[in-house]
Amino acid sequence: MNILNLFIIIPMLTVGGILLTKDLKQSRLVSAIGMGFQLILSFVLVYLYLKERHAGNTAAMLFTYDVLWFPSLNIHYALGVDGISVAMIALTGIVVFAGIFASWKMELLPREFFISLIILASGVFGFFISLDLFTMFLFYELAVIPMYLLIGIWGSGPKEYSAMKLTLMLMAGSAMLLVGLLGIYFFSSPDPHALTFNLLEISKIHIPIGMQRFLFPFTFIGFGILGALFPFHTWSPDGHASAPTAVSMLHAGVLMKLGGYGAFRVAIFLMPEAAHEQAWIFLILTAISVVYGAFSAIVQTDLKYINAYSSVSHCGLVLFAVLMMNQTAMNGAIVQMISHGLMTALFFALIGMIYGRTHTRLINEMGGLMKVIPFLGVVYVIAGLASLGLPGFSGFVAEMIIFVGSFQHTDVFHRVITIIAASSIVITAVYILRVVGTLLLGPIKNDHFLHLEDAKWYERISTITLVIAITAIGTAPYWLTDMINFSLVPIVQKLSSIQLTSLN
Amino acid sequence: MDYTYTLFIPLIPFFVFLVLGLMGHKMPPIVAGLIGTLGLGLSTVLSYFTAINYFWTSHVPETAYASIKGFEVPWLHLTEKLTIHLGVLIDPISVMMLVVITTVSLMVHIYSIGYMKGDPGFYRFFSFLSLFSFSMLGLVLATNIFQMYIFWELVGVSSFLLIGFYYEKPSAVAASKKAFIVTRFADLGFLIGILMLSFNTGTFDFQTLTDPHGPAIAQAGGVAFMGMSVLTWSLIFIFVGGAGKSAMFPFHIWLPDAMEGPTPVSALIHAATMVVAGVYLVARLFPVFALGAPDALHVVAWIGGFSSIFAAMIACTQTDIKRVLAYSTMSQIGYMMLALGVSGYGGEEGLGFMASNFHLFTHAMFKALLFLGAGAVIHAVHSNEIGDMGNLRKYLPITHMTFLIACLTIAGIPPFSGFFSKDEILAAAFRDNKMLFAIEYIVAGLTAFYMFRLYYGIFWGKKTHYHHTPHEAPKVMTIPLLILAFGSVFAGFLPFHNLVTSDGKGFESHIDWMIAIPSVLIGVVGIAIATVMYKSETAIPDKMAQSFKHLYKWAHRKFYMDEVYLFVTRKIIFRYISTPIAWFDRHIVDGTMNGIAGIIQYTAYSIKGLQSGKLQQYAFVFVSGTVILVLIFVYLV
Amino acid sequence: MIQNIPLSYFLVISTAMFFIGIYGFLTRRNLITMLMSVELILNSVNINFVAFNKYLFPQHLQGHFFMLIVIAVAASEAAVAIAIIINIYRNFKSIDVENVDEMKF
Amino acid sequence: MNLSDFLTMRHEIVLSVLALLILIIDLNLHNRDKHRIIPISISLFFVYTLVGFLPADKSVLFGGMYQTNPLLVMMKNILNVGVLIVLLQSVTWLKQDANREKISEYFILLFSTLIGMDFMISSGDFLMFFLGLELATIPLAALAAFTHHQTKSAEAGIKLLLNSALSSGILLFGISLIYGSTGSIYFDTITQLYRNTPLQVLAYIFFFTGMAFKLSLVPFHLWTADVYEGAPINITSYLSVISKGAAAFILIILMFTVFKTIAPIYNHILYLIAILTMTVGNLFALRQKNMKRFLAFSSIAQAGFILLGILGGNTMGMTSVIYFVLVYIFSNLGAFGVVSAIAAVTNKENMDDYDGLYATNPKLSLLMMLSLFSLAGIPPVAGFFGKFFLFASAASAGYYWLVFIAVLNATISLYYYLLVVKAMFINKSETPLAYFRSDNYTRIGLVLSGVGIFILGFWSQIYEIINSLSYGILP
Repeated sequence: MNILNLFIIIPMLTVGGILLTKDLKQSRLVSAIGMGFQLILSFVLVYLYLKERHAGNTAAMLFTYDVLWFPSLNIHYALGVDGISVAMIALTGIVVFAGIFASWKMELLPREFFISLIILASGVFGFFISLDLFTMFLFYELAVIPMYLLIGIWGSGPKEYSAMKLTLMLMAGSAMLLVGLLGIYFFSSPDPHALTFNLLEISKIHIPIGMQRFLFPFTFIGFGILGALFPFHTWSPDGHASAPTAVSMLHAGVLMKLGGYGAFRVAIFLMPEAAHEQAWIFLILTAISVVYGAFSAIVQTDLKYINAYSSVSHCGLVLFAVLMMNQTAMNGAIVQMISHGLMTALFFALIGMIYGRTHTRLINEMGGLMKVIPFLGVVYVIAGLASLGLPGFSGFVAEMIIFVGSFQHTDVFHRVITIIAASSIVITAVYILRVVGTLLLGPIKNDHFLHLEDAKWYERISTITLVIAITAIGTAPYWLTDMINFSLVPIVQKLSSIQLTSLN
Repeated sequence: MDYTYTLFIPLIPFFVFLVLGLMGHKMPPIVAGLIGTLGLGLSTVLSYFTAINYFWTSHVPETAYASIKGFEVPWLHLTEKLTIHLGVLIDPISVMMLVVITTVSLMVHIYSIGYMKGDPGFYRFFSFLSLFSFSMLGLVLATNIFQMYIFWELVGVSSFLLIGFYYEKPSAVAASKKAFIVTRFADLGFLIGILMLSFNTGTFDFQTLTDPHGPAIAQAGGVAFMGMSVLTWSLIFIFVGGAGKSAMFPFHIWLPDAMEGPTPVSALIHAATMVVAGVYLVARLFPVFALGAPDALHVVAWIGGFSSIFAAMIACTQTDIKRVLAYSTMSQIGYMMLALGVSGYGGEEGLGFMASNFHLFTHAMFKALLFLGAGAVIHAVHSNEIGDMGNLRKYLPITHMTFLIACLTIAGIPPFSGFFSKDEILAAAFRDNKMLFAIEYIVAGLTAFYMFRLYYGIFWGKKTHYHHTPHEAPKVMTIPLLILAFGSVFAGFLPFHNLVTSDGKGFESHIDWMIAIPSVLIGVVGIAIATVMYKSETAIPDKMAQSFKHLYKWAHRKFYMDEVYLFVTRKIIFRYISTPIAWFDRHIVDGTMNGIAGIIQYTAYSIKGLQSGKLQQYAFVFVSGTVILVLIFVYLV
Repeated sequence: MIQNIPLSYFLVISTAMFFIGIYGFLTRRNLITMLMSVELILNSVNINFVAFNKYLFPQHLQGHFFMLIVIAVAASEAAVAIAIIINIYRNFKSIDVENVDEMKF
Repeated sequence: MNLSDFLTMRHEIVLSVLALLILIIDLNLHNRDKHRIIPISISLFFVYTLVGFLPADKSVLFGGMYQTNPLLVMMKNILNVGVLIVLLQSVTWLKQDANREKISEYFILLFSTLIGMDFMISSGDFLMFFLGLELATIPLAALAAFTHHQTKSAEAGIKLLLNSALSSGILLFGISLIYGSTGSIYFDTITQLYRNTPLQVLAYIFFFTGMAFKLSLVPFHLWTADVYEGAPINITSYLSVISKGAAAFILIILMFTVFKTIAPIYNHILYLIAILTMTVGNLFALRQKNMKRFLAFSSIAQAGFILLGILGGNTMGMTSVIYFVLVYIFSNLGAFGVVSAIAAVTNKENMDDYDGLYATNPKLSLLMMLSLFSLAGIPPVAGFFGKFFLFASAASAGYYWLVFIAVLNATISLYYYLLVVKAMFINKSETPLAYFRSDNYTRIGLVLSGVGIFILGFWSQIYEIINSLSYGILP
């Protein structure tokens, strides 16, 4: 049995298990066990992957599994992973695991909640292990749709509006994406009877440049909407603000990464010439995302809005780096995806926990919480410092790789825009410190807060898992970047060979 | 000689930090304090061992001091050429810095056991101190510029944590935020500088960068932008980072506010070690500056010179004793920067370089002493304001003596160490740029004046009435004062010109009396004026303030720099950038999305009349549809 | 005799009937009259079929058969329609088409 | 003509026999035992459905008037399965007192229309086609007016009948012109003789509008909503699913065979009408509160998607259309099944009545949600696959912008489908519909559609079978 299939089967079994449960206690236990398995499995996968690589296996994708599904259309259920997807899977495993613990006290319709959450997770897992664009797209949509219920039922504030907006905007994104994918499919082979959705096979083909020019924006924006590309990001603040804790964690933590991953795996990898031609437009947009998101975050007063805008900024950096199209920057993009996934999940988890205690998310109404809930306070500071790119945490590693990589371009445009994007680190510091200063430090503003309880054991599990992951990447990034680098080589080779031929 | 063990100099504090951070809250405070102090004591011992070893024991006389990589591991592979390493670089300046940092840090640790006694955050304080020590040691030992940047940021955050140590005090929180953000802004410059430098030279490594025949300096030529080469620009950007950390104009505004932190912290971070990181950075890259981009070095010199006189003027008017010391620090660091800026490379030419480091060394001693002394005073009278003090020499004899020594040292009175180092700086400035020399000469006088204004204000004056009688600090606090006083007195006799030079080779240096005597004189004049004005309470200060009303007011308000910054941040960034962007996002971008939905809804409602329920209308539409199709076909065929 | 009448005459007639039928369907208010208009349309079709068959393709009888079937279908259609119209009359007390607009928008 | 020829016509013959049999049984039953017809008819129809799956060969009867081949048989089978589910779902409604005496009428009329559709699908000339079309339409009008004490029902009947009479008049006029210009009513002959002369183009338009009426394409759709709303709910689901599916089948067959020479011209029209249909259908569906009317407009929008497959013009196009209809039958019947189950018990069919349904009737709500997701084209349910293949076939012909517009429309449709989901799952209600158990027929019907929604997508075999039988315009 191929290990990758387990990533689909375990969530299914978990969902089945939850269906048999009766109440919150049982369903959360089943979910925790199921997702705990999934987490372990993710790390087993990392281990097996590294072992295989050490054994000298240099295939682009490992653990491939291929079943012909729709023979007439040559649609396969094709799985396979490389270093990049392995890393993303590990991220997903961690965030989902933490998310389950963050929703330990989900009183309202717990079974339905956990089922939706796990369906969402399985969509994400499926997306990352897919090699076939069709299955990839299927999983992509599968991941998006439970979102509506998760926000609509278990959310807060204007949840119905936010849920609808989020779902519709993401679906509009997948509309564009679908056009792009179909276009790629019909030009995936000169022989009309040998069309394929398989990523690796398409990557060997040269899609006609005229078609690329047409399809690239569709594909890129399609993925970009999920990756919060300016100006299509507005679903994100509302959606995140309304979503329940675990959903925000999963959504910002892993679902938004589908955008960056897809933009890079599909849009740029398969249509490199168009990517080279049009990169400047999207670079400008992403640079705007980066700076604009950060500036917007400065004046927000709702914790979730702050974090949502910060996600816009950070995810903008992912797309930004992807568009730089050199090995280092792309590596940085992936590290940034992982790093941001962990950080933002941690943030949302903490916000949920704080909100559960203070019943407000407005920073102006809070203050001095460090004194009463020191554990959460300290972890919040850690998350903040990670987010503003402090060495020792993953954010620094990611940002530095991105900036150094982006700066390796010889032309002025790329370098100037890199500097503009880099300036976001200052703005990030401003809003992070503003939050930390107002929320945690200073005198206690409200007497009700004097009797708050510090984190419970399940909350500690949730946060500590994430903190460990963040610091692990931050202090020892070498193994991660190496793993990613190895898999980037063929991709970058393709990109650079295109560059050379187009010059000739 | 194998220097791998130097790895432990930063690592020991790091482990102490982890231990205290994770388990400190379960320990009795004194245990936490002892663990911290002992850990740092170990580092200190190792540092001294290294210094003796490096400078004397294993050094072959008459040869240049080598730059040795004691240890290095790759940490992050970036591009084919660029890899970030973590390691330990042993060379004269880093060894000197080791000594400075561990000495001052150890003193501060010991002192804090007394000073922080009874504070609920005792263990936290020591863990932060350890974190800082780790970061700072990592910074000075960095083998490459990126490692330096990494620790640079860590230093920044530990400074942030320590300034905001009293986190329930809004002013402390604000100050820590300000310090972090201002230095962060400067760090952006540093980062851009690193990006440019590494892109053009293909290396982060200090040894390669500073090699006079290496790629960085060899490729220095060529004009890139505004008449300066890429190398110059990248160095200027890097210097921006240094200026931020070292509180050079215009990034200095965080330093006075940073005095909100506990006084030992001010002594350690904001006087002796972290704030000189900028100086250290320029010194570290000095060959590149001097040989590759003299223009950048001019910038360094002028910024340093301006900052020193600017800060000195403000220091004359401040009434908070820690703020006076803070401005004094800024002024002295200006000195060091200036010294670097006027220096050349190699041998006698490198006098400024040597002087700068010399002054860094002595300044660390006497400024830490001043701060710790001030801490003892504050500990005794529970106030920072000069107006609340007076006549304390009776109550605090040891503090008084050591403080006086420190004041004399900073005023440049022989034979105290400040005299020697300052004299070298003036000599270097005189050689290179008379204008800067003149400025520094005036600053020397101002320094003596404001230090003694402070001294008299605290220890003399008339006021004798206190709520409860001030008492001398406990031994654990006074012993560090005495040790540092010892250092302040005798550090001047160290043969720095043989130890820390721009190219590692020693050179002959002697006191140039033509410069030394006037500088001592102006110091004495400054002291004298202060004595007349402040020894006993007279009306002269007020009259002076009246007669130079505007100048006094401007200086007292720190030349309105805080207001300028407030204007920039509150008004421009918050009100004119962020708020409009947030508004734009909500109403224009999001409004467009909602607008599309709204238009669709509106259309849906406005076309509902089409479905009128009338059978014949349906038939009419049916027939018209057919006709239209026919027309289209007619057009097509 | 019949040879003296050209095909186009029949076609003109049938086309005219077709449009008269449509016009009647669109304008008459009475449901029965509308039904009659439909019969006009169907009859125009019948004329067409027969005329085409006779003039153009006399070797087969397809058009004629078609005409017969159409007549039969029209009859059954009318039967069902009148049944429903009676039903309408019962419910609405009127067979004016204007009144039959309970469901709209 | 021998026995085996009858076997090739088994769908039509068996069904006719069935209808007659029911009539006879009904005559022999006492009034209070009328309800026994229900199990008898349904089990007979079930057997018939199974019989339909027996392998069939290609053959031609009546000198070309009737033709059959595996593809056509499969289309009929698809319709049969749909009808079976409709029958199962209508049991609760039939058992109501008002309908007690008319049970056999219901089955007979329904079977007649199905016979008509089968003939229409199997037709080899326009005469048979016309006969089948009318046989499929006229009893439907009677069915729409089934509840004769309700004004709405009568109104639906007359609207359906008069509109269809008009449209078949126009269609017939078109056929007469085709006959006049080619001299034949046989598809095979016409295919060879079609030359795109202006008269033939005109004839084609007249013919197309008639079909567009059946398929309720904009602007020939206006009757749809009113009839759907007024007709009894199970008739509505029959109309929206079976009738429309049959129309789609025959349309694509004729487009790909008889009218294939005209394809380069009519593709422009189809392009336009596809956009119009999807958009207008969606815009009207957006603000509907009545579930039947809501589903009516949504099914108009769905018809627009079918045109995408026709536009594709190749094997994939036909496959995707047939596959989509199959999926659409299950999805729509899922939705209609829930609506009818609720309406039959509580007599409520407004969206507001569904508020808080999940709390009381979770299974119905889930099925409804899945059906709606399937209609919207959301994985993992079958609708996703159906839509995807349709889009793929349109894209294969290069209509990328059309695909884009179509997917955007699918997004808009998701909006209103989600409104229902929102009502059921999110909205709170003071007085939610009480919990009820549907009878076993309905439950089987619902389960069948639910299972279909899930299986059809993942079970690629179905798609492959359809694909192996389909053909495109190009030789």
